[in-house]
Amino acid sequence: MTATALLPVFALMTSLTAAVIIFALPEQKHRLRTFVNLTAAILKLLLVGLMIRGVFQGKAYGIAFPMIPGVEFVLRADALAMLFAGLSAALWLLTTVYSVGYLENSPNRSRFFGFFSLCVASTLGIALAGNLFTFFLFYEMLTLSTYPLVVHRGTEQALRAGRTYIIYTLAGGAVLLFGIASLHVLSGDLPFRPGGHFADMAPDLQMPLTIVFVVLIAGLGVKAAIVPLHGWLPVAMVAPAPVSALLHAVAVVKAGAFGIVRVVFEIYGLETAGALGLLSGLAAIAAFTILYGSVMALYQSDLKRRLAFSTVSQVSYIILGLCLAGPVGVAGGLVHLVHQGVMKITLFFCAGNYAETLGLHRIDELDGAGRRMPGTSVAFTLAAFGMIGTPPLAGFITKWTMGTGALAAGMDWVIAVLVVSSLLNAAYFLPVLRRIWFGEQKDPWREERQWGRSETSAWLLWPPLVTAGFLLLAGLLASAPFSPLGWVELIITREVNL
Amino acid sequence: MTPFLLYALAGAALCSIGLFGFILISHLLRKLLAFNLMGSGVFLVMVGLAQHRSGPDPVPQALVLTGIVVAIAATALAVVLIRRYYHLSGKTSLEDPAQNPPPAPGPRQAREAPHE
Amino acid sequence: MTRVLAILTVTAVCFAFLSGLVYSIWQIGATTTPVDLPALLAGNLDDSGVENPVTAVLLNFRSYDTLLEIGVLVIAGIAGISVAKTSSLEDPELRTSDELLYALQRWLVPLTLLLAGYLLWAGSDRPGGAFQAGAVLAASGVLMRLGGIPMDFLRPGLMLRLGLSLGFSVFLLVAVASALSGSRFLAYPPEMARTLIVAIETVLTLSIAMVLLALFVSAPINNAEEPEEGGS
Amino acid sequence: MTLWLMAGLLFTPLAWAVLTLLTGFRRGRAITWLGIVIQVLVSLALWAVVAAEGGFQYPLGGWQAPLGIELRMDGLAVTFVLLTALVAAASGLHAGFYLDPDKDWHRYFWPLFWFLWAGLNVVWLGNDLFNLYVGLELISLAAVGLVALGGQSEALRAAIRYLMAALLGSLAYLLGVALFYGQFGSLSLSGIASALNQDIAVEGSGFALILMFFGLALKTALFPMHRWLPPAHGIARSPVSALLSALVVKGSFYIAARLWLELGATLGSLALAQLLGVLGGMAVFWGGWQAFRHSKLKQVVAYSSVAQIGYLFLLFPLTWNTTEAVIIQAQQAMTLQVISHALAKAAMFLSAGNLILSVGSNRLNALAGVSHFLPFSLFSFGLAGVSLMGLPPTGGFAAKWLFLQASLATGQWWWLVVLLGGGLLSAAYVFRVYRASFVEDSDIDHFFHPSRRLEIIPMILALLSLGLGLMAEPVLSVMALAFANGEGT
Repeated sequence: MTATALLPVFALMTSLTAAVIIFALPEQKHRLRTFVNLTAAILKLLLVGLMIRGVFQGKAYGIAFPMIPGVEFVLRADALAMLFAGLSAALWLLTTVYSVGYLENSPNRSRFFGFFSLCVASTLGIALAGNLFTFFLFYEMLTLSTYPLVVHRGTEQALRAGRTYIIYTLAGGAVLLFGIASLHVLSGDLPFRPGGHFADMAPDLQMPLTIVFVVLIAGLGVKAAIVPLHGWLPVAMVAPAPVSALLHAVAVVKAGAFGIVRVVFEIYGLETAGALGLLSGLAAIAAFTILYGSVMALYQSDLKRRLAFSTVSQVSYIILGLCLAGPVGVAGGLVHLVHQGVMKITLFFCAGNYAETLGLHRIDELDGAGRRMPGTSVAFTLAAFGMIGTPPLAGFITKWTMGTGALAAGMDWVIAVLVVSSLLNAAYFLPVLRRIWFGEQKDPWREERQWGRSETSAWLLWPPLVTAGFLLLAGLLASAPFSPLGWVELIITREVNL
Repeated sequence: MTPFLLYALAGAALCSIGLFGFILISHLLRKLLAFNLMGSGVFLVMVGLAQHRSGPDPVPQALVLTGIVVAIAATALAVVLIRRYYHLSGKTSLEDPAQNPPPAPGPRQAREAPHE
Repeated sequence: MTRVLAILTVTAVCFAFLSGLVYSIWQIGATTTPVDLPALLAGNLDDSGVENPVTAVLLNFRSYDTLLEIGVLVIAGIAGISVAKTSSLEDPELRTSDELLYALQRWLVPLTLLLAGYLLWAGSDRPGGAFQAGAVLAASGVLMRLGGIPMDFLRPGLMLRLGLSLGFSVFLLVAVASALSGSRFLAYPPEMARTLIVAIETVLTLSIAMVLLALFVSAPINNAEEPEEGGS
Repeated sequence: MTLWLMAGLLFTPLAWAVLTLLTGFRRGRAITWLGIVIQVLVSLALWAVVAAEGGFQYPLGGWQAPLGIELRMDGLAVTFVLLTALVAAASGLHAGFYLDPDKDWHRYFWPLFWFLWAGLNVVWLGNDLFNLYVGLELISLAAVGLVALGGQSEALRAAIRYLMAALLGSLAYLLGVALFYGQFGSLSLSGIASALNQDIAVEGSGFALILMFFGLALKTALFPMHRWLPPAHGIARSPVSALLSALVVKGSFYIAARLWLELGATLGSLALAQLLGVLGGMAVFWGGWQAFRHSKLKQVVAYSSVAQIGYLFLLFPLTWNTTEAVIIQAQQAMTLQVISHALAKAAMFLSAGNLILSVGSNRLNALAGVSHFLPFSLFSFGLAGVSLMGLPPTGGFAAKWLFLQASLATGQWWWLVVLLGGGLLSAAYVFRVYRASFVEDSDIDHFFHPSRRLEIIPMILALLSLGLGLMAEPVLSVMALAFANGEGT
């Protein structure tokens, strides 16, 4: 057992061990729990950082052992894995900081942080999974560990949301399992392989492979919130803000999108998927989801619900990017995995701050919030402009790259989708910004809490500011080697074989 | 065709009669009697069939002896249980009690209700 | 109406069962067995230590079955006394006291005891054996019980439990001793086979009688009050 | 060495039954713990022996098979022996703390417990049809005694019903044995299997096999013969329920599986195989649905057993008339399902007992707020639930996966509906329990705290069933020795 085998395991163990310790700690040991949590998060960030450097230098990390006859448990750190792992490790640290502030003085924190750590461990597992089976293992673990977070408040509404969530995700999981089992019968173990496991497809497999592809996408599409499988996402926003942030930015929806990426690139291979005519169908669904999510967002008066529909729309950018099937378009899709995460988590942090500090949930209550909470509002504004796609922010990089890719692929209609979607984004974000900055405060704040001279608790304020900084940097330094875009180009040259 | 085969066939008939009673009768003691009838049928089949084929065979006879002891043990246990059940509930059959259970109490009532 | 329907259905089921069984017996009766067990048994009878083949099967060739069978009987006994009244198995109210019955029993009980002893002894070379003897012994106990002779030894104390388990324990001890002495579990040394079998039969007789009697007299009353988990 | 181990395995439970019968509850408990240690060690040692050297036959009393009784110790048997040792040890330890030592009738728990254990070992090792019958009766009567122990009229009702079903099942089985003996003149299972290869007329034996399957299915509570199970398992004390659900129903199923694997190819038929499979599938749905509807915690768990047992019966259609590889796969799936269900269900019943002890009620909605106060037991319950749902990485998932593979490989796609739908249905009833525990009802703040010892035992079982999915390969490699050696001899 060498360091290369152990590093992914250690990275996984940081969050798992943290979860176990937190579950074992008595409820009232808040400081100790926070310490454990933050230590684990920092440690994990370091380990993942180490692996990112190693992968950049061309090292391979991984471990594999047989689980069930015919099936291996494989952890492997490749460049694509590190894209997701890095995102999840970085955002875990920030979300932990934020949650400590957000849940101050609320009950059941032991349970919350325990499952939170489990959830992050599953996310890392999803990133590092080296075959479809291992991926599924962590994918289902994610479902289970997020349920207690969604129903955390224990209200009737939360319980109902939890039920919707679990019905959707477990049914999706069952469909996915069916797809994976069928593929296993067709070809044995299913390692993720650059260029695709089915790159040299036997002609008699065409029909079954097409069917299985549809099944797999249907299974993964539930978590990726592809229309019409998105119903759980807007409902699940009753969860506490850090949970929503995590669900929307890294954990659940990204797990679905990441799974689709793995299936398209490394199980089927872009060429095979294209040859079977699967990509155009997927592209159409993704485009529809983008537009549908944006339109629905327009009609929401609750801030978090509007953000939720915005997620439905934005995640499909990733999928649309894949379907462009060219190096540039794919880069646009993949980089959005990170960009959307950073932007969306900023927005949810800010929404949580408004709710927690001033008691504001609805958009029409936000009048004048900018003067009361300038730091939060600046972060919110940056993220919103990023979503719209304003240069030089992260979202602009995504859309520009994708647009270029669409031209290269000869799919001009995608550009139209991008433009319309950007206009819709502007239509649902700009009114919010107008209220925040230019609206006159009419009523007193609903439940204002004071933190001395600061606008809100430092635990709550800093995470959104940091993520806002990220999204600015990701846009400005997009051509640097370790920027998300730079890393994605590394992935494409190394692993996608375009 | 030997007379022993006739024993086996008679055993089959006993089994059927016992089965009929076992399914249809709800009085527990009579049900138990039906079970014993069935048991005797099985033992007859066991000894008769073997004897018909290869002459007197001590193995099935020994098996039947064991079987009888087991059947007696089971019957005795059943009688004890049935007597005690009758003593406690005054019933001689297993008909379902109330088909319509009372509406479920809320969490507090459920916890504070005394044990039955 | 439903009753008639039920009877008809059950009748149909029983007829189907009967015809299947009869067909099966008929078919089997027309063939010959691939293994001739009686001949094999006759060939090995001399090594078993007893002359009666049934007893040989019960207590030597298939002694494991018999050991477990006594176990089943003990279980029934345990389950029986576990639901019995705690102080005494005997219910004085159920005892009759009739002079004539009592007098007759003074004649009868010794006779039945003798009969039981004979059956036990006969078991080694002709039909008979522990179970038959035990049953007769138990029957005489039942008569005593009905005739009003007090049987205070039947309280669920140590004595009763000892009695219940006596035959089983001795049987088991022999089995273990045979295993510890180097041969296999339940393998009797040939020269001692007969002695051991007779010893086992004797204690078994006592135990079987005890179990049957305990089950007969255990009154269905106790003050056990278990809160039921399955209730509400 | 092996002889000593075998003697230990067969003799300890019987001897301990006698010893504990002669003592009271507390001393019986101490003696039992010693016995548990011995049994677990012996089982582990035997497992190691079989893993290293393969299975073996063990003629009792030195008499070879058709005349005497031979035991078969192969990989599958030893796996189940070890499983029994683990689950029974856990239940026994739990019962030692759970049962009230001051109630006089609880002393009888120990002898019955040991007889039950002895009976299970008889069944796992049995290779003689009549010996298996005696083993079955040993198990049934001990189980009925445990259900009735000190019970009120409801418990007695359940016990009587259970006894009646068990007796009918045993008789049907015994009738089948009688016909088999008439046909083959032998009671040894492997002897009959080898006689079948000699191409003799066996027309009468098909009915015998059906009779035996009927009896065994009744004892295993296969739908629609399951009605006796939920009352009995629901009303017994929790350690007893754990034993019954985890092990006792598996005993009769195990015999059916052995019969099928040895004789099914000749005596079985496609219709019988599919019928058993279909009934299993219906059990999955009906049991799951009933579990979903019930408002009492232990009834939910008991109905879930009905559903989980249904999966086991997929063994029959998946091993009928197919390739050796698929047969092995289906057997592995069945073994994993038995093990993981045993561990998970025992964990579930034991933790359900703790929860009931804590809130003082068996009703589901009384669990409101319990997630603050008893997260440990709730967590065990949850982990066990994950295994029942068949989600990775649990043993339940591994079993489901192998069943899926076997179904797809034989083209019997209709079992997919059962496997996937059943998983969702079990998720539905497990999440109902979670949901009840997450309800915030701040009025309730008095909870009885069971001791840590009671809480740790189900946790260990639940973790084992979770880990089984990761460790399935080594477990199955030992189990596979069964069929390599068992058929050869």
